[in-house]
Amino acid sequence: MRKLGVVAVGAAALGLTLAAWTRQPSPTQGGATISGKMKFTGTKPAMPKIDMSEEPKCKAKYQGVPTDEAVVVNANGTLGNVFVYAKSGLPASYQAAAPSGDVTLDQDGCRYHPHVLGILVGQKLAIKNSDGILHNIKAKGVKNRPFNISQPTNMTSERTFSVPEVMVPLECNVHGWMHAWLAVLPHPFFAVSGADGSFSIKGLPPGTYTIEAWHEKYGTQTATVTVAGSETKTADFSFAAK
Amino acid sequence: MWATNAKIVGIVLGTLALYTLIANKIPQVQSEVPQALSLGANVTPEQLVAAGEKVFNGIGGCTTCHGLGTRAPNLLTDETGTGPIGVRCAKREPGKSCKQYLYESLDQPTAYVVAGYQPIMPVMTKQLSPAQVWSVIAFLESQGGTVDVTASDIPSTATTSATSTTATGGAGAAGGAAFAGGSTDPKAIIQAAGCLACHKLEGQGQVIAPDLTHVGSRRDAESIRKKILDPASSIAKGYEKLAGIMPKAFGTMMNAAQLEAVVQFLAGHK
Amino acid sequence: MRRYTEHPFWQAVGILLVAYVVVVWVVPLLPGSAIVPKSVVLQYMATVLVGVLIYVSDSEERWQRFKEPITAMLVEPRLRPVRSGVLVVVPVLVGLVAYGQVQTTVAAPPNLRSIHPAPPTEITFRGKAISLTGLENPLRQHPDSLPAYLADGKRVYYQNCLPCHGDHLDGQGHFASGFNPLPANFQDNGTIAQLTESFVFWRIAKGGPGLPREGTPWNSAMPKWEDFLTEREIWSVILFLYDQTGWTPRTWEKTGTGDGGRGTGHD
Amino acid sequence: MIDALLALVLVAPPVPRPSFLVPVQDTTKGKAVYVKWCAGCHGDGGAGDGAAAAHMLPRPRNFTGAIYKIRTTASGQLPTDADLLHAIDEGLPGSAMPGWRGRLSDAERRDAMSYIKTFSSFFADTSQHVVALKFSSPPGGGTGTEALKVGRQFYDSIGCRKCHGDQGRGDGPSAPTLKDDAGFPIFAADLHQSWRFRGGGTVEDIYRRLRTGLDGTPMPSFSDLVDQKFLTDQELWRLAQYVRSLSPAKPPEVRDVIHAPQIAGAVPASPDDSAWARVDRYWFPLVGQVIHKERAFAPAVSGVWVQAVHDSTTLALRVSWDDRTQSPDTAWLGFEQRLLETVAGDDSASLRAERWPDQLAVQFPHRLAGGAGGMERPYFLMGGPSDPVYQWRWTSQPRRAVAGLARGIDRFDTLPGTPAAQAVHDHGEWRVVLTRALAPSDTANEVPFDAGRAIPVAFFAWDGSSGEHGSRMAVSTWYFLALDRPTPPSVFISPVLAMLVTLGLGLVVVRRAQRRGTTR
Amino acid sequence: MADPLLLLQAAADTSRAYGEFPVIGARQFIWITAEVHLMFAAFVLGVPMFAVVTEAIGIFGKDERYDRLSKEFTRLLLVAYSATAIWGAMLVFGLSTLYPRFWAYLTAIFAPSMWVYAALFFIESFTLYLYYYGWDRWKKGRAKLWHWTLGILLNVWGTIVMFIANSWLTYMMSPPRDITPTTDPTTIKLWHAIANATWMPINVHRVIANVVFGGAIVGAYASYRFLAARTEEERAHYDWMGYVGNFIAMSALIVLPFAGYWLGREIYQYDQSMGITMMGGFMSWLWVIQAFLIAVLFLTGNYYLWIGMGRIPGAERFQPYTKYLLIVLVLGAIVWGTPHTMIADSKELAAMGGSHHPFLGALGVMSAKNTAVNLMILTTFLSFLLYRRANVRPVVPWARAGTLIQAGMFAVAAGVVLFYGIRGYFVEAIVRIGYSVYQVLAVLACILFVTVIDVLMARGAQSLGAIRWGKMPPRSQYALFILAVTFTWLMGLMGFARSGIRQYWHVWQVMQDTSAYAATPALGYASKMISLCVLIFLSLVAFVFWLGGLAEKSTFVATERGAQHVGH
Repeated sequence: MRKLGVVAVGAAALGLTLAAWTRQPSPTQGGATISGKMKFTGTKPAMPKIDMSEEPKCKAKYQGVPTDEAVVVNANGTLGNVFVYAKSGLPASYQAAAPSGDVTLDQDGCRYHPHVLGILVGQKLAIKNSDGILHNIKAKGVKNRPFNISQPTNMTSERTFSVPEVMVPLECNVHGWMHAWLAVLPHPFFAVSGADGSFSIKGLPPGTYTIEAWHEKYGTQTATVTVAGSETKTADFSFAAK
Repeated sequence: MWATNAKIVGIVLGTLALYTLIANKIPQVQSEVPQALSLGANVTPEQLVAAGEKVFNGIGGCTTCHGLGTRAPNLLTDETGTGPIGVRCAKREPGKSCKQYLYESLDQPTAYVVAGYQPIMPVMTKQLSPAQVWSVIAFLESQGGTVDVTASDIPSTATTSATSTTATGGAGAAGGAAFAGGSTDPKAIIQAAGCLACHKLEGQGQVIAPDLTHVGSRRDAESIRKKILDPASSIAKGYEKLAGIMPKAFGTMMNAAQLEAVVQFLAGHK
Repeated sequence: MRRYTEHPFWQAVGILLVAYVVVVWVVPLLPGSAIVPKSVVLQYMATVLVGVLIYVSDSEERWQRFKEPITAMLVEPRLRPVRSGVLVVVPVLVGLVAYGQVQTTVAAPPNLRSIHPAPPTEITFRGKAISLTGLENPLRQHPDSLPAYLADGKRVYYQNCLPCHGDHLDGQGHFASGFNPLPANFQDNGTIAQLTESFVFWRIAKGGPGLPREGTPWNSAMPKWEDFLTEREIWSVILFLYDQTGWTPRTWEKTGTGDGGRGTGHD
Repeated sequence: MIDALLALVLVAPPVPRPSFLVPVQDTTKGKAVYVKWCAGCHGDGGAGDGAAAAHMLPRPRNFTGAIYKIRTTASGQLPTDADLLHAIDEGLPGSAMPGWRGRLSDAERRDAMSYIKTFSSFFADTSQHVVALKFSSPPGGGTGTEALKVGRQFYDSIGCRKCHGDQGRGDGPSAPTLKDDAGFPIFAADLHQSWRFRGGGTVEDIYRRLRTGLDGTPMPSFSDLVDQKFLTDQELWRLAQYVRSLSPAKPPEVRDVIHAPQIAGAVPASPDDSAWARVDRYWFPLVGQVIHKERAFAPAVSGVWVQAVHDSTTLALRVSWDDRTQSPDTAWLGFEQRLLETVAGDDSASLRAERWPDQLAVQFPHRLAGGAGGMERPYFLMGGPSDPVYQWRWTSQPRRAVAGLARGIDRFDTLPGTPAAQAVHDHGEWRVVLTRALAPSDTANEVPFDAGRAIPVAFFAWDGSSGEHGSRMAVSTWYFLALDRPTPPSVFISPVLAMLVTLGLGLVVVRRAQRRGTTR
Repeated sequence: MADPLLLLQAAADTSRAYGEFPVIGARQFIWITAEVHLMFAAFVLGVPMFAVVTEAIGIFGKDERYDRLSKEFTRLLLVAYSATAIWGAMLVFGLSTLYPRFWAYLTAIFAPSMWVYAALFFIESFTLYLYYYGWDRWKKGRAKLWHWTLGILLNVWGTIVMFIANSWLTYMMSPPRDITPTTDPTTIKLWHAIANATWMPINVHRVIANVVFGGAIVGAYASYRFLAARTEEERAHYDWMGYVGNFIAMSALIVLPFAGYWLGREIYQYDQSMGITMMGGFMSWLWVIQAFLIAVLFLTGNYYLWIGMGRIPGAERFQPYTKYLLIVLVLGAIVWGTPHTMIADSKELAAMGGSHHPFLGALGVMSAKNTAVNLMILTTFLSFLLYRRANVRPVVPWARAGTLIQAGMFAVAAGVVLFYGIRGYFVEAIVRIGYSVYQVLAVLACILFVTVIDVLMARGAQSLGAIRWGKMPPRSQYALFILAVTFTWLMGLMGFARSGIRQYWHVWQVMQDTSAYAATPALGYASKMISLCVLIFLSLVAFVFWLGGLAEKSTFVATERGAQHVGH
């Protein structure tokens, strides 16, 4: 009986693999681009300082006192760490390419790098501990199964996510200040605003898209953008200090 | 024959012993008797002290203030290094024995306010029977001192009580049945009855019991009247713990006109 | 073997042994059972012993046969070792028992109480007099609203009673270990199943502090719920207790026999 | 031949399991059971928000997320049916969840389990693989010094102490920041109380929790560490064995009477005196004060260890208990605030965290009852107006003890004489020694400690950093303190006498029987 | 209730309300005099019933032996009677000096009935003297019938005397509801006070109990004489007398619980809280003792019968079955004695989850107890039946069918008892109470019909040989002693229960006991007092017997008669 079960599981796995293999990816080369800037108005909020005296190894990696990364306002008055993605508008026939390569989340200096990131469904998330001290990484997804793994040393663990979800909060309970945000998407049309506050989503098929910008503190904003061919359209967002 | 007799006696005694033994092995519970205390001529100091402790902790309401050490001196334990009340009572007033001092401080509390405290204590001789007053005195004396209250104090002081009431409150009605000389001025009655020892009214008085400043908005006249006559009939929300502290005797100590005056006065405080 | 099974002396010994095994080991094994207290074991064994003595002595012949091995033990030269053994063992046992009696070990005094103390005929609930005699649960007079009352009773139970009386109403809540006596077990047929709702109301309203002294030595931790709950909430939770356990409250006996001014409670 | 068979099997569709092997899972019946017995805490919708939930810490499980602490599956996986049933059957020690085995029938528990699974779509999702991990069995020698040393080494190296603290009492530097997935404050487990571990207190249970983690809590899974060979399986077992060794071998049994032996020489006044190691210690469970307003539904102190000795003139009582903090402790103020916001009390307004001290009260009756076998005692909850109790109250700030008479929970009158007190706070444990002369100086108010009788005693504890003060505390019922006397030789006289008399009687009986036997 | 204000003021009028008795104290004095007086009274009421019945058997059964027996009892009565009067006088003296206020209160209400009481006492003594001293004079024919009528009169007077005395004590326990503490006692109508709620139940209960008691004491007397007998004839006579005494005691005992049930029910109806104090309050442990005593009575009574089978030719047919009866009785005793609230240490309590055993606790409730006691009664009755049947073989043609019917009746009765006993666990309390009535009715019906069949079947039955009266081992006679002591002690215990439920009231909720002895003492103390009273009583009874022995030599029948029909 048990043997039968093993065989059955094996057969099922084989079937699944075959199904995945036969699913044809749509071409993504070319396509349209949406880009824009994350403007920030109002006074830049002072981020709380993080007391890392408990972890001298991390503390040593900073000059001065590190601060919380919840709100990162760039020198040009733009907002960093804003996640932008196509929330809807993809044609129904769209099939994302099989994810290639890993997304790496690094724990370095008792902070996550990057602080906000996106990943494809089924793509591997490599969680790396560069600190060599105990971190636990806890994913608190609601649609995805949550997990909580321990990394007491320099090591890398891999996990995948099976369902689209924006956002999966990631945290370390040993260091209460450590937070990261992971978006799991079925398509690669997402970006994170960088040090200049700009973003760019490339290779979009023609269509009318709802673009959502998400910020951990200032919430979400949406814009509707219609693109055709390989044109580039601009969608700027503006967040106000609260 | 004697062997038979001995056996019979043995059987009888053995059976009795067995039953008695079993009955003694099970829980021994004696029924309770409400303690009727004879304060007759042969009352012992212990009986007085025991009765006094009940009054002190119960109907007398003394612990409301004297138990916490903030509103009134702590009587049962050390008060600023002078020992419990039984030790210090005789030294409080020159020329007054412990017994005299205690009685008078129950009878005319405002005359003996300890430094640092407010004159809020009601006249206890009006709220308690002479027997209760004297048993409280005996109890207080027992806290570190010697009890010298005897049965002879009780009847003789009943008249003392009446006279001293007269002296404080003016021409009291017979039997001390009216405050403030029978005046129908509600403020005078409230003052004389010691209401403000617990209640706050128009910015005066204490906050042990509900504030009466807006009592008219919570209770109508009928409810206030009932509350004075039978304090246990309704307890204000939040004061359940203090239920039973308000003396039941106010109704009998006021005449009808006085009661009505107070009731209407309070009901008007909306 | 047969010689032994048919001999009254060995039968008596066997019965006593079997009874002991049953009471001490078999009874606790039964589903939902527990160990039998020593006092009850003693009582059962004493009863069985009396029964055995009656058995061996109610016929003259059996009595004589019963005495045979004892006499033999006392007399027969070949049983000298047994005799000596008995003469040693019995005094030693007596000595041990005597030592147990005189030895000064301090034990906790037995903690006993009467389960159903006599209720007062009337209580004062938040200043309102409630006569308990003949009192029924007033909420039962509104059958349409019963589900609502029950739901409210359930809420009250879970918010207040649960820590001690437990999820299963069996007195084994997560705080039960801290109390002695243990909280009442409503699933047991000896508690609410035996009581009128008015009695339960009294116990809930007045709690441990409201127990009469004849119930001493009580240390019931039951709070005085009148400080927390309204009258309706208490009646609701009583409804819930009976509904959840499936017991029905004891009802008042009908006393309308017209026997001239008695049996109708207090005036 | 075999190959042919194998091919046949491969080609054949998976054989469905015979229906009688699949347990019938009836959610209608399950719903009835759930609504009757579970919904009061877990809520009608399974969201862990039943009527009782607000009074509990830890809160009842929220079934809608399908996140379960106690599993045999990898972190992030759903529990197996057996895992769920196990939690229902055995309950979760140290929480309000009772074991339902013996309370509900097998079918009822199974039905309820099936119904609970309907609250989350994860269970219906066939892509979820629920596979119980394969656990090895513990290596031997787990209680040896060497094994424990290895375990301790990994306890330090993999960072357990970050939350659980150096000695495992849940006082690590990260402990005050911990929250569970719902944002409720959560205590790092006190590893000295294995009988309160939610998933069970055996070495196997601990090992499993290390492998699976406790989902929904900060406790992570260490499986990756083993999989990636950073740690061998055996080393993880050693860690589990070390953690187990922190608690007593058996859950402490509650005994009624504290026996205080009489010792030669002066009583040890210091908590860390080596003499205490030779004295039997007694465990008394403490529970929340839920009798008077304000009630404490989630007390921080779950019990006290008590030892007592006397030297015929002085009594020394050593009380030790686990308390993460040496209150007041500013590091825990945030945690205290979250606790006060989480566990509902009787206050309508939410409480503000304040810097309360830790406290301990040891209570005796005001007077020792004479009659009725000494059964009569004052009300265990600090006596009453006419029946006071004599108490010692020790506070951590200022660090001293006072004696006084309590007449109910609201009233405490201090007495002049104070018991001597010495206290130590050491890695999450308070150890307090209270000493007083057996014969009181104030006979009217202080109870005499007479040797050879059962003196009722009760304990109360407050953890200031959990916001406990006033009537918010942990309480115990009455227990007894007995000052033992060395057995005097006279005690042996009457047993010996009884033996001799019995022997004499026996001889007489034998003699008579033999005489009768010979004459016959 | 215990408002100190009221108490302090109410205490004023208690001066000179109580006297004090030297050394032992007022309550103890009253306790002893009242209880010993009551025991003697019960004896002098129970024995005449006995004497009249045996005399009647002697007259109508033409059996000289019974007549002798009757006279022998009556002789005992003479001295016992004066003892009763002496103790009664002591009681009155004690009450009027030690509890004067209370006594004045009672006399204010009951004075007329007290005069009647005294008068009847006198008339009764007179009747007794006539009855005893006229025995040999009115021995034949119509005169004998007149003599027998005297005996009946004696019982009538005695019963009225007892009813009057009962009215006083039941008034104390259950005064009519319209009487309050402020009611002036002189305004209370006498009949109103007499016909109170518990008067009739107590009357009935006491009449039956007196029969039991008389029988038991007679049994003890006979067993003493048996043990002291020097000749075979004497031994045979007293063996027979002991049997008769025991038979009467046991027969009456079977119905006593039903009378007790009625009384208890009346008490509950009169005042719920009094009833609960009695059954569940501080008195609850008393019933554990009572259960033990009743178990002793059943076991000892049956034991006596079974040993007695040894002297009956033909009884060996039944002897193998006695062990099954014994098993039922022992199991019944175990159930009957299982406490609902168990004495246990904390570890046991924790294991049981409270003071109720989760499994055995089911035996501690009323359903189980009623079932047990009903089965024990049935078993005892069966023992009697076997005993009766032992030395005869029925010759009526339907003997076999009759026996089968009897067996069927036993089976049905036992089935009914068991059915309602088990069903009682599944119904609510009010219904359950009703079930005990069905159980009792089934048992009584069984007893009645089986007896009728048996009497019919015994007609012309063939004897299997004479009963060898006197061929009893001494241990059977000690059993009779245990029975007598147990009955007496049980009487004392029940008296304590009846009196103790008033707690601190002289007259329940009308007149408070404000003496130093107001608290009802604990059971241990009460048991010592009861034992003391029983000891005093038994010593005096022994003295009375000894006096009786001095007056006249034994009246046993010297001639050995043919086969006796045992029973009546």
